[in-house]
Formats: sequence, C-alpha cells, structure tokens
Amino acid sequence: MIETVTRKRIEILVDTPLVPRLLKHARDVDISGWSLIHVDAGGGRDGAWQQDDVTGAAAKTIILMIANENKAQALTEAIAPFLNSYRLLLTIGDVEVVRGEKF
Amino acid sequence: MIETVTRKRIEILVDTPLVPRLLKHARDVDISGWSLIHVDAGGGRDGAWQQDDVTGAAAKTIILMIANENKAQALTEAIAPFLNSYRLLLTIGDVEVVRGEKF
Amino acid sequence: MIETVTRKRIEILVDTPLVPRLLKHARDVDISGWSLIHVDAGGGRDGAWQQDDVTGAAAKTIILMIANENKAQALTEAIAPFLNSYRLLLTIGDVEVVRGEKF
Amino acid sequence: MIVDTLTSPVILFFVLGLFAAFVRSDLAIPEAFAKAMSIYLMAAIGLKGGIEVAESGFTVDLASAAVIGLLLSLLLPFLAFALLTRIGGLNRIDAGAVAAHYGSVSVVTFVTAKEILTGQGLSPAGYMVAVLALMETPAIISGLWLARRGQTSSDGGGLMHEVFANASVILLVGAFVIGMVAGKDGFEPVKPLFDTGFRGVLCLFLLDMGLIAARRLIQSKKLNARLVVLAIVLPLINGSIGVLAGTLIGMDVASAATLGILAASASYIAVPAAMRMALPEADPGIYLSMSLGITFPFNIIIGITLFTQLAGLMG
Amino acid sequence: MIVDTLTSPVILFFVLGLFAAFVRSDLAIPEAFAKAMSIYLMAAIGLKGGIEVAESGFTVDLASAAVIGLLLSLLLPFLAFALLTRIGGLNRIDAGAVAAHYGSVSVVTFVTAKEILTGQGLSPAGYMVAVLALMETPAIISGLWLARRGQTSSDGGGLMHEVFANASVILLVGAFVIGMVAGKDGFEPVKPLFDTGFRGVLCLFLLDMGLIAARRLIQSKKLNARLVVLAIVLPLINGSIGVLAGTLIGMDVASAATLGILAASASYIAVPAAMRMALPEADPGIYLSMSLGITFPFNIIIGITLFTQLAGLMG
Amino acid sequence: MIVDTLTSPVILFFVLGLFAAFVRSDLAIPEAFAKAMSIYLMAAIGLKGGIEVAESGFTVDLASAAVIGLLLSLLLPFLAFALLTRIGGLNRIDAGAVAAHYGSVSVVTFVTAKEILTGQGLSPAGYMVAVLALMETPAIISGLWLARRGQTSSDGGGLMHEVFANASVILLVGAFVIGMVAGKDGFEPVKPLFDTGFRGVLCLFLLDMGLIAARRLIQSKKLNARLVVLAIVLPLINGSIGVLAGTLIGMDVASAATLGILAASASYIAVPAAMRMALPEADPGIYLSMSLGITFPFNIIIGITLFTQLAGLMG
Ligand SMILES: Nc1ncnc2c1ncn2[C@@H]1O[C@H](COP(=O)(O)O)[C@@H](O)[C@H]1O
Ligand SMILES: Nc1ncnc2c1ncn2[C@@H]1O[C@H](COP(=O)(O)O)[C@@H](O)[C@H]1O
Ligand SMILES: Nc1ncnc2c1ncn2[C@@H]1O[C@H](COP(=O)(O)O)[C@@H](O)[C@H]1O
Ligand code: NA
Ligand code: NA
Ligand code: NA
Repeated sequence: MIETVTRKRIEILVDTPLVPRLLKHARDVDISGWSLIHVDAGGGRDGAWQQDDVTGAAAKTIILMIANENKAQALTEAIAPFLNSYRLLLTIGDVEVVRGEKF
Repeated sequence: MIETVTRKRIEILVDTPLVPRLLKHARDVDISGWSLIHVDAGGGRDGAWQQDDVTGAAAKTIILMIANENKAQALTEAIAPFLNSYRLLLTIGDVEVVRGEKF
Repeated sequence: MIETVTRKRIEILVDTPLVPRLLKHARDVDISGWSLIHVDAGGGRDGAWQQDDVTGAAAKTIILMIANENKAQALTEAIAPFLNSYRLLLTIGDVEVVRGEKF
Repeated sequence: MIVDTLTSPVILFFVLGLFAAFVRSDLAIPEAFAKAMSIYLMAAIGLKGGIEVAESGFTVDLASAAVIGLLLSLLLPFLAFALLTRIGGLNRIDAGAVAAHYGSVSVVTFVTAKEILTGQGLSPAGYMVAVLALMETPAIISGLWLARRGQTSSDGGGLMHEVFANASVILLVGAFVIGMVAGKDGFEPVKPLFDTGFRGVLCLFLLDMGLIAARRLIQSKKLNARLVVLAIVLPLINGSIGVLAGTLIGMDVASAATLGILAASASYIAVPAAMRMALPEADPGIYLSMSLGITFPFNIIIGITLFTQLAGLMG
Repeated sequence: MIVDTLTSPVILFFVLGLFAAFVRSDLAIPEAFAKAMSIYLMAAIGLKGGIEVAESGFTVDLASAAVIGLLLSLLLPFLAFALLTRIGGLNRIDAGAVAAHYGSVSVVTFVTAKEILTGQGLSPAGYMVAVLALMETPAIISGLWLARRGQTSSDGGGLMHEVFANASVILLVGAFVIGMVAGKDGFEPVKPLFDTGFRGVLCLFLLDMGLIAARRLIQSKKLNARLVVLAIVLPLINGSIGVLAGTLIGMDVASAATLGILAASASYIAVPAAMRMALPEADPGIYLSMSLGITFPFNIIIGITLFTQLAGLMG
Repeated sequence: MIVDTLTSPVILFFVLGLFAAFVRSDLAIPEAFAKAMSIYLMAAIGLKGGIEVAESGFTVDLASAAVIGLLLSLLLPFLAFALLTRIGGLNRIDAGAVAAHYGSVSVVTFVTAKEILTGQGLSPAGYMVAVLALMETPAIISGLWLARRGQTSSDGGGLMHEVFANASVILLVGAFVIGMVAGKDGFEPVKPLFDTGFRGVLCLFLLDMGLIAARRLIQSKKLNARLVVLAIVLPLINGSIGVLAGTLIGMDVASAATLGILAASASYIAVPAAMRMALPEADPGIYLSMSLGITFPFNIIIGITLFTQLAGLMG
C-alpha cells in the first residue's frame, strides 16, 4: 500500500488583477506551487458578475494551493487582514497526498 | 492565531442550462453566494461530452457554494428529488473558513 | 433526512496530453465517471506556465473523480509509479454524496 | 446537381469535419471561436434579409410566408410526436422534446441552403430570413404542450420569455431590423465584413459542425435503429410538406425550396437549451443525437439538393 | 444630425446589445472573441494613425496635441475628485479610483467617434491616435495620488510599469510605430484585414459592449441618484473642457471634437484593472457601473454628436 | 535584404510581441483566438496549395519534393540526436524528444517565409504545402525510436494514429484536397476570407507567437549555454542541408529556400503534444524552450533571409 499523508487544500477566490499579489504572499510563506482555476461567473452580497475579458476588472479566479498545515496557517495569518478589503473567499480543507515532502 | 470555523463546501455538477434553476433553490435556503467553475469535458454512464458553446445544451458547469451545515442540509433536501432526473452530481465536503458568520 | 455516504474526491493535475492515459487507468480500476476542470495557469518548481492552446503541450487540466475508497486506493496504486515522471499532482479528500452506490 | 453541391468548398469542409472526427483526429475548433462564427453568421443573414426587405417593402408574399412559417413550426411537432411515440417507442416526455426540435429550424442548414441555391442562380426571397426567425421558437410551445399534456406547467412566463428573448431570435430579428433601418447605403461600409467574408466563415463553421455532428454520433449511446430511421424520415416528410405549402401559397421555386429545407431542418441551438431547462427529465442524448448527429448531416448533404429538385418539379 | 448617428449600423448594434440585456436575453458574445476584437481594433487604429503621421510628418500640431492630451489626463481627475467627494459623497479612496477613470479615456468611444465623424466628412488628424494612447494611463497616477495623499505608496515601480507597459498602451503605441515604419506601401498587403473589415468588426464589438454596459447597470447595487447624475455631468464638463482646449490650441473642428470626446470618455479597460491592483480597497462596483454602465452609453449615443456640434460652434 | 524583412509589418508585429513580453506587459491574445487563427492559416495555405497543384497537375517535381521532404523529416533527427547527446549533454530520452522537434517543421515559419518570399517576387511552388504536411509527423517516429532504442514500445498503433490523424496533418491535407477538388473557380467565393485577409491575420498571429516565444524563454529554467547554442546551430545545419537537397533535385530558388526553411524550422505544435503523450518522461521544459523560445524567433528574424540568400547562391 502506498503511504499517504494529510496536507491542506487551500482555495482562494479572488479578483484576477489581485492574483500576483496573493502569489507573492504564498511565496513569502514558502508555498512551492499553485494553480489557477477558471471561474465563469458568480454571485454574492455585492451582486452577480460574469467572466469578462474585455474590461478584465470583473473577472475572478480560484487560486488552488496544496501545502502543509504550517504553511497554510502562515498564509491565513498573512492574508487575513485583507480578506475584507480585497473581498477574498478563503477555504481550507484536508486532503491526502502521496510524497508529502513536496509540499 | 486566526480563528476559523468549519463550513460545508458544496459542489454540484450540472448541465449549464439548469444552473439558474439550482441557484433558485440555493437562494430559497438562504445560501448567500455561489461561483461557477468551468468544466471542459467529462464522461460517465451516459457516454462522454465536451464543452460546446454552439449548441450549449451539452455543456456542464460546477456550482461551488460555501454554506453552514444547516443550509447545506436544506439544499440537499431541496434538490434530492431531482438528482436523478436532472443528472446532477452533488458532493459535500468540510472546509475551514475565516469569519464564518458570512456563510 | 436524506441519507449520505462518504466517498473519495480525487483530483489529479496533469498535462492535458496525458489525460487519455490517466482515464484509461481510471477505467481499469472501474471508476465510472470523470470531469475535466479548466486550469488557466500555474507555477511550481519547474517554473510557471499558462494555458496555451496554440502549442497545447504546456496546458494542464484537473481530472476530478468521485469514487469509493477501494477504487481510489486502487487508482493511487496504479498511477503512483508515474507520479514523478509524469509530473502529476494527486490529492484525495473526503466528501459526502447522496446515493453512494453510483460511485 | 448533387455533384455540384458536393464539390462546393462549403460542403467539402463539412465532410472534412465528419472525416476528422470519424478517424478520431484531435482536430478541434475552439468553442469560443465557433460560437463567434455562429453569431457572425446570424448577424450577417439578418442584415442582408433586412436590406432586401427594405428594397422590396412589406408585401403580401412576406405576410403569407410568415403565417405559413409560424403554422409549420407550431404544427409539425404533432406529426413528429405521433411517429416518435408509435414507431420510435419514445415516452411522452422524450417524444415531446424531440418533436419540438423537428418543428423548429437549423440556422446553419438555412444558410448553407441559401449559399448553394444562390450559387445555382436561385435566390430565395429576402424575407425568408424573417421566416427563419419566426420558425425557431414556436415549436417549443407545441413540444412542451405535447410532453406535459394535462399537467399545467407552472412556468408559463419563463417559457414566453424563452420564445421571444432567445439569443438567436433576438440576434436575427435585431440584425434584420438594423438592415431595414440602415438600408443598402448604410450597409455599404460594413459590407466587406458581413458580405464578402461570409462564405469563407461558413466553410470554417461547417468544418466545426462536421466535427460536432460526428462526435455526437460516436459518443451517443442512445440511438437505436428506429430512431435513426425516424431522423431521416422526419426531415423527408416535413421537408415535402414545407415545399408543398410554399408552392401552394405561390412562392417562387427558390423560396419554396428554402421553406422545405427549413421545415426539414431540426434545431440544435435554441431548442436543446430550452428543453434542458423546461423538460429536464427528457434525455438530451436522444434529441441531440437525432437532430445534430443524423438529420443535420442528412440535410446538408442530401436534403438541400432534394428539396430544391422537388420545388422545381412542383413549381 | 443625432438622427444620422442613430441610424448608423454601428450605433444600432450597440442599441441592440442594450436592448437584449434589458429584456434579459441570453445573447452573449464569447469573451475570448470580444477580447480578440478589442485587440484587432487597437492594432488597426494604431496602424492607421502611424501611417497618417508617416505621411504628414511630426508637426508642431502633433506636439501641442500630445502635451494638451497629457495635461488633460493628469488634471481632469482633480476636478472629478472634488465633485465626487462633495456632491457624490464618496470617500477619498473610492473618489480617487473613480476620478482616475474619468481622466483616462475609452478606446471604443474614440473609435466610434472617428467612424461617425469620418462618415460626416470630418476626419480627425492621424496623430489623435497617439493622443489617445498618451491619455490612457497618466490619470492613474493622479487618481492614486488623490486617494492616497499623505500616505506613501510602497509600490511606485509597479505603478510606473503599469503606466508604460499596460497592454493597451503597448499595443496602440506598438501598432502606431509599425504603421510609421511600414508606411502606406507596407500597409497595402495587410489593408484588407485592418481597414476594410474595420467597421464590421466595430458593429459586433459594440453589440457586445451594449450587452456588457446594460448588464453592468442591471447587476449593480452601488449606484445612487447622485452618482448617476455625476456619471453624466462629468463627461459634459470634461468634454467641454476638451473641445475648448483643442480649439484654443488651433485644432481643426474634427480634431477638437475628438479631443473633447476623449476627455469626456471614461476608461473601462486599463484603469479598472490598475485600480483593482493598486487600490484594492476601492469598490469596483462604483467605478465600473459609472464608467461602463452610464458614461459609456451616454457618450456613444449623445456625447459624440454633442461635442462635434460644440466644436463646430467654437471652431 | 534583412532590412526589407525587418520592416515588413508581419515581422514587426512579431518583434512587438517579443518586446511586450520582455517588458512584462500584460498584453495577451486570448488562446481561443490564437488557436482559431492557426486553424485559419492552415486551412488557407492548404487551400491555396491545392489550387496551385490543381492548375499545374501532379508532376515529377512534386513527387521528388515529397520524397526528399519525407527523408529529411525521418533522417534529420539522427544528426540532431548525436549533437544533443554529445554536445548538449542530454540523456537519450530528452535528446530523442528534442530531435523529433528538429526533424519536424513549423507551420508559421513556413507561412511567414512564403509571405516574405512572395513579397520579393520569389513564389515557392504550390506543392510545397504538401511537403510541409508530409514533414510534420515522420520525425516523431525517428525521435521515439532514438529515445527508446532496444525497448519495444507497446503503443505502435497509437503512434501511427498520431502520425496520420494529427490535427494539423488532417487540416493541411484536407484543405489541400478541397483546394484541388474545388479548383480556382470553386475558390473564388471563399477567396475574400482565405486570401485577402491572410496577411493581416498573420500579423496578429505573429504578435501572439512573439509573446509566447518570449514568455517561454523568460519562464524557462531548463536552458543552459550549450542548449542555446544548439538551438541556433541545429537550424543552421538542417537549413543548409535542406537548401542543398532542394537545389540538387533541381528545385527553383524559391522552393529550395523554402525546403531549407522547413528543414531549419522546429515543430512546436504537433510534436510537443505527441512527445508529452508518447515520451512523458522527457522534459517539456527543454524541447519547448529550444524550439519555441530560440529556434523559432531565430528563423523568423534571421533564418528566412539567410536560407533565401543561400539558395540564391547555390541555384
Ligand atoms: N458562499 C459562497 N460560495 C461560493 N462562492 C461565493 C460565496 N460567497 C461569495 N462567493 C463568490 O465571491 C464573490 C464575491 O462575493 P460577495 O463579496 O459576497 O459579493 C461572489 O460573486 C461569488 O463568486
Ligand atoms: N464519478 C464521477 N466523478 C466525477 N465526475 C463524474 C462522475 N460520474 C459522472 N461524472 C460527471 O457527470 C456527467 C454525467 O454522468 P452520468 O450521468 O454518469 O453520465 C459525466 O459526464 C461526468 O462529467
Ligand atoms: N503545491 C501546489 N499546489 C497547487 N498546484 C501545484 C502545487 N505544486 C505544483 N502545482 C501545479 O503543478 C505544476 C507543476 O509543478 P512542478 O512539478 O512543481 O513544477 C505547477 O505549475 C502547478 O500548476
Ligand atoms: Na423543422
Ligand atoms: Na476622460
Ligand atoms: Na525541421
């Protein structure tokens, strides 16, 4: 049987123009990798939006990162102050991974 | 340390034309927000499909919603009758969020 | 109350040209369905990449599969040998589903 | 004459698409671009139809063509429904959904027919674009009524909205009105894009439609021999009715042929989405495979030529 | 004259887009295609401007137009900021963000104005494209300075990079330089795409902009009566200042009108993305709704005609 | 003559793309649109080649060009493999994967060369399009054989399928056949799109290729000095061999130059995807950076001119 370990699956929904800023925070806490998932549309307290390549400003993206608990904790602390002003949605779940030393 | 609480991460894979109908159910149980994730292709018992903007009918979308346990429960009850006839795929997982009162 | 059971949510991030090969492994262990989620960009030890339809080779995709524990385990065993050479990212989480006999 | 059709680049690109899908090539047209081409094609034919009507004015011919188109869209589903339940063995829900597709029309079949007819010196009347727009959505009402008979649908307002505010209806009618307002002179500056580029875009679009139709057929698990036969018999019957109706109300040969082709064609844009929404229990594997996988290629390759000859015989 | 404008297909497609969104039609232009069209439009006007300047050479007129354009982009945000805080009731952050939009310009408004003016025999000077490019980003600096006054921003380098390496600036200036290097002869082989197809593409693009503007307005929850009024008053004031400035430095009527229209227009491409990045606390619901939902349609339908007539009166 | 090349808008747009990526501009062409342009370009050159062959007929020249093209694609990887393992220090797997790229060809390099040559009055023969299609995939077989020597690959059928049903092979050959069937007259109605618009689209496509090539170079972490040198030496050697071979079998100057450019070019569409599938252990960072990041820009800016002059000297 393959050995697996538990890591954190971090999902951040963010306005596309802010992605570079969040990736900087992720690098600062030594998270080694990230993937951007395409979001087509959404809605919340502030009304609805659609992906919109023309103006760009209304587009949102999900940043997906797998990291160990410490890094996930550090990232949460780092971006908590901006959660409101940047209108971020941050969720953290548990996943099993093979070769956990990568994360 | 930032305080987090556990919420439900609801994922519904659904034919794109049915999205408005499911969002109506979500609003009815007071779920405050939702995001649509782009699905490119898939396969199952009914054969394979690809995203297809021309006819539209063959496209599928993932509806992602974060909600507290009660609302997730209420949503499941509300859409359970249609799971088969609408060919929905519904999964519910646990995630940690900051400022849980939002959901 | 609707009865739910726990199943595995398997997420594999993979170079798009390798998707058919992985789906073959999934079929071999009798996983009944899969969905491909669109990834726009990413970064890791090997540098950054963007979705790129022109050359195609640089594109990545997430394969999402819901399966029971045994099948998830079997899939992990089947693809573990390639995790490194194919540069795969494999995560497995728990989710609740309705009508678990489907998976 | 079928040889003429089959050596036109437009049709050859469609055949290339079918071929590529059948040999499992990875050739694919980006969906955003295919959608963009379909919007372009609808805007272009809407504009051209509007300009022609601006020249010729509203006539009795136009009015009678509009009425006959509406009636065909509303009534053809009843015939289709009977055949689909009795011969096809479908239940009421599935049969109603399929019937709506065969009452409605295929924009690309219309456009291809118009190109091929025009290439043979047979130009259908400009107002046929308006007839096309009129025939798109009424069949949805008939199909739903057949599927739900007895049960009152709670969503009448939503349905009416779908019939009138459907994307292709808005675009066709909107461009038609713009064409009428702008007229020939107003059209001049935009002509290079909408007129000159038209056939080339149609080639690329049919390449994609060939891929989509063949992939739909390959991936389908829902077709049986009876449904395949019906997907060829229904366009034959509906098309003949259309040609006959057009000839009876005194249309010229090209317009009667076009009406036949409209009647023979089955929707794969407006109706599938509407059915998925309004009749989610109906199986999309059935209606898409029949209309897109069989009837569409049949009409492009054989139907257009056939109904043109039929109209020639009757006219 | 406003009737002339309103019956041009370009404007009619914009109105069709507004209409489709207001009746909640599902009509949608794929985003990738809309983005492609905006790239095409910018490349095309850049090229054409460069070729015209290659013919006419660098002149004093060009230099003075460039200086006045730069100044307008830098200074108009101050006036806007004052009105937005005092009348609009916005806080400093939001007011600075909105002010930056009104100092900057809208490429599509420019292109549409150029088409309409040219259709009336009034061709603005070729170097106005360079003025357009120059006016795009300086307003970002002013807006940020207004929003952050007192607080030193840590990200000065990033800001300068945004001002000079912004996608639309690079594309407009790049295509302008290519046009100057290639000249009229070098342009000849690429002319069919960039010149002949131009107006048709503009129609389809404005159809999309109509949809986007109206949907923005419908989905917005952030507008109040004062902000709506300001979104009409600001272009009126800025546009008049622009026409006046152009006339004072001796521009011809068409160029002065164009300068007015540039001043009146508000950015919805370069500036929103820059503001989201540099001022994430500012509310995008406010600035996008004002610039895209109100000012943009106002300028397309009324502003272009108005400032052209004003320039005629002053000139 | 290199100055002529460098002031053509087509090349200038490529340089603009490189520049924008190097200054880290956020300029980006939507991928769906770039893919659509590449499909358009392949359909257009396929059609034009087919029409020319329909005019000139199948000739001995065509047959010998086809044979020499096939041989080059099959054999050039062996030379490349030797240099990549000995000088480049790559292992067998990576060297085989890279070698396959250099045996295959770049469609865009071909198209750009054809445009530039034609602009100088040197039209390569129509059948060179067929040679292009023939050279695309055989190198995959050689590259895999080199990488896997001794080990039997289990996937022979999949490989043959990739060689013959590859998207660009199907599209080029399909459009070529359509061009032959339709002939000059059949092409007339679709000419505005496929012929007249061609150069303009090529400009926009090369803008995107410039962005992609430069970003690939910037993001690459896999290149070292030896690989960079090889990415320039390999096209020099292969191109010279190609020009020589073309001259020896009696090709005209333009066609021999084109054969040299084909030999010099490296694939970045068909082969990378095939290698990722058939040789997943090979590092895509190496082969994409070499072929797309270095060899492609080298050929566009320098190679095309160089091999044209070489062909002139030899011919
Ligand atoms: N509960 C939720 N689940 C999923 N996505 C959400 C949720 N709440 C908000 N969002 C997303 O976040 C965006 C901004 O939310 P809000 O700040 O509430 O307007 C929305 O448009 C959605 O895309
Ligand atoms: N086990 C699964 N995991 C992920 N996606 C699935 C699964 N089963 C079905 N799907 C998705 O749901 C669609 C319909 O499934 P089915 O009803 O089984 O044909 C498929 O085409 C997939 O996109
Ligand atoms: N920790 C991570 N979380 C999310 N995605 C990752 C992570 N690490 C790697 N990736 C993705 O996998 C790709 C290859 O990673 P690597 O092999 O580290 O270069 C990256 O470009 C990302 O898209
Ligand atoms: Na019909
Ligand atoms: Na302005
Ligand atoms: Na080569």
